[in-house]
Amino acid sequence: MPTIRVRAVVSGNTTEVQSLIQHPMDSGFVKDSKGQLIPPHHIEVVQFEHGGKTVFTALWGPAVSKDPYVKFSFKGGKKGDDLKVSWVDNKGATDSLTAKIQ
Amino acid sequence: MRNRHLILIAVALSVIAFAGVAFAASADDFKVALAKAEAADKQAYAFKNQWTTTEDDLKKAKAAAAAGKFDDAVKLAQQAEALANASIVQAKEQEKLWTEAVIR
Amino acid sequence: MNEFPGAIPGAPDCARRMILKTAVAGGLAGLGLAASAMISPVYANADAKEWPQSAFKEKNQAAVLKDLYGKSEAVASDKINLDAPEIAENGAVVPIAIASTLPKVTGIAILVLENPNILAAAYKIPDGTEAAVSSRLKMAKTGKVVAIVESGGKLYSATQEVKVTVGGCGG
Amino acid sequence: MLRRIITAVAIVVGTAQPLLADNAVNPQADFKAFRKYFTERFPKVPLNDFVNGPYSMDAGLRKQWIAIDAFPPYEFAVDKGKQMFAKPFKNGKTLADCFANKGIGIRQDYPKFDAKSGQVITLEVAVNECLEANGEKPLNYNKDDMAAVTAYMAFTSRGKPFDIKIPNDPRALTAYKKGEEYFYTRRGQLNFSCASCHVQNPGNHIRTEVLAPALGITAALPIYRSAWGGMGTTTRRLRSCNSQVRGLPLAGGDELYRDVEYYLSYMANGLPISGPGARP
Repeated sequence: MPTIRVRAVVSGNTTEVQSLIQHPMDSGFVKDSKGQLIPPHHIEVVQFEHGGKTVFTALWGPAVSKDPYVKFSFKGGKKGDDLKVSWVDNKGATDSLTAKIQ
Repeated sequence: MRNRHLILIAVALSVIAFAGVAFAASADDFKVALAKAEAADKQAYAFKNQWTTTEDDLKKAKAAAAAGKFDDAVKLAQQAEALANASIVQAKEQEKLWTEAVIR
Repeated sequence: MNEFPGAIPGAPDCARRMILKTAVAGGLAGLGLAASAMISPVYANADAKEWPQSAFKEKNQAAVLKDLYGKSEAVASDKINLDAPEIAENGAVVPIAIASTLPKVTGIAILVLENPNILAAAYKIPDGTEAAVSSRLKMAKTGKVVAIVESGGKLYSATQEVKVTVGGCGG
Repeated sequence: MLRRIITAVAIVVGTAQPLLADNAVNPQADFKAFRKYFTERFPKVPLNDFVNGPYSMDAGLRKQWIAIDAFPPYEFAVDKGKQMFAKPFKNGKTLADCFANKGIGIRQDYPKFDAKSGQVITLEVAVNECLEANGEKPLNYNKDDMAAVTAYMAFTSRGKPFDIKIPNDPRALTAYKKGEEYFYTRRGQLNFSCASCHVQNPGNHIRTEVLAPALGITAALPIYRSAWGGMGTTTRRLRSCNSQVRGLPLAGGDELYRDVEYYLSYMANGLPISGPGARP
């Protein structure tokens, strides 16, 4: 199942992008049921690309909530264009998804 | 001189042994206390009204007994019994009292 | 439910993606070539090298700003709108939105001053992207949230206090 | 005519069972009184908004909820549930085969009274009965897969009004009455009933929480709770209520949990399904 959910909607010249990513975002300050600290496990970088250009980069620490959400807007997107989202976390895991602008 | 020493030691030992009987709980004491607590808890279970605090004390009591701390174990078992009994009283009272809270 | 199906390192799907990622990165090393050889736009993946590790370890605002932007002073500005709840419903999920009318914004950062490491998130705003971002953050306890906006090479800030009754250090 | 039969049955039940002796079972009258209590106490809250729990009571919370609901964290559970629903069992059948209309848009009909077993069947119980009838392992009642399946079923039923039926069967009336009793019975070392919080104090804070009104409280389930960092079922919600007052929670699928959900959902008749929900 994809970890990335994205909704990109164009209105006039502006494309509003909302994205939700499934990730535990463990802060490293929480203990499990056995009293052991759960090591930090969080997304570090999320990149949004349109037309071969990066339109937004998120740099995240462990204080971003579990299943993180982000919203931003950029100019120049058109209905039907590709928008690519990709992330990488501190353990080197990655995922990516290409969505169509609506 | 030597004899007196021996006697003193004997007296000292007997005091310790006596104290053991009089003031410290034994494994058997714990068994009795636990059985009582568990019987009360079983009754609370029948009412589907166990309290988490009863369960916590029972667990702690068993752990204390396992560690050989029978004084603590008995105390905790008695506390668990008291809590279980209180939950039974609550359940019985509520069998009638709940209707007073109903929106009418 | 497998809480986190898509990102288990070494899971077949991820492994495939990671290989793809390496391939794309390799192509980019030969930059212009790779780009011109392809008809569709070249997409790079998120690159962990971009992550400013030191900034995310800092305990005070000046140090974070120095690491992120090379300068430690930020001027309070009423051209930043920091929208955070007065009382967070839960410290694990505090919605925070930042928008600015300052010109030439290139970066936005959010600091949570009472968290163990105060930098929560930093966003790069390229030309053509609006100076507005919403995200959800964890807050360990009641304290100030600071929005930093990089505009025309200078730093500006806005601050709001958020009351947290249930700490979200964990999440 | 129907009402007369119900009353007659209620009288029979009332005399047959000492528990019910001084409380004739009259769900319709209870329903009217319950609705009147909440609408009079919160005249500014639109009736259909009660299903939004604490957000119907507190403007600050509501604003955060709207921000979070723009892209709600339960979406992953809904998708997972959709997949689980379509995935064939070992015998080739699916979860969808166990339900009316393939399980789509039917959440508002649960819990149901089952005349065969004489028991109340909640949506969660129905899911597990389906699995077991098909030789599959039942799901944990608390979260994860059970939350995903029921989240999907609720999602496909959003906006549909609760339509809980209490048939003319003394066993159904008894289950309803037991559910009511469970709801109003004080329990746990703190000596709280469900009603202490959700009837007497909705909108007020207890410790850090804004308490949800009991009216429509089952409509948003299952929920993603920030405090849990994940999804939880109706069972989990009830279990956490129990342990918060220091009462030992019951097992998932326990008769009393079925009955109290039956009672509360009947009280919510006509209110729209809003689940899956997001809560603090």
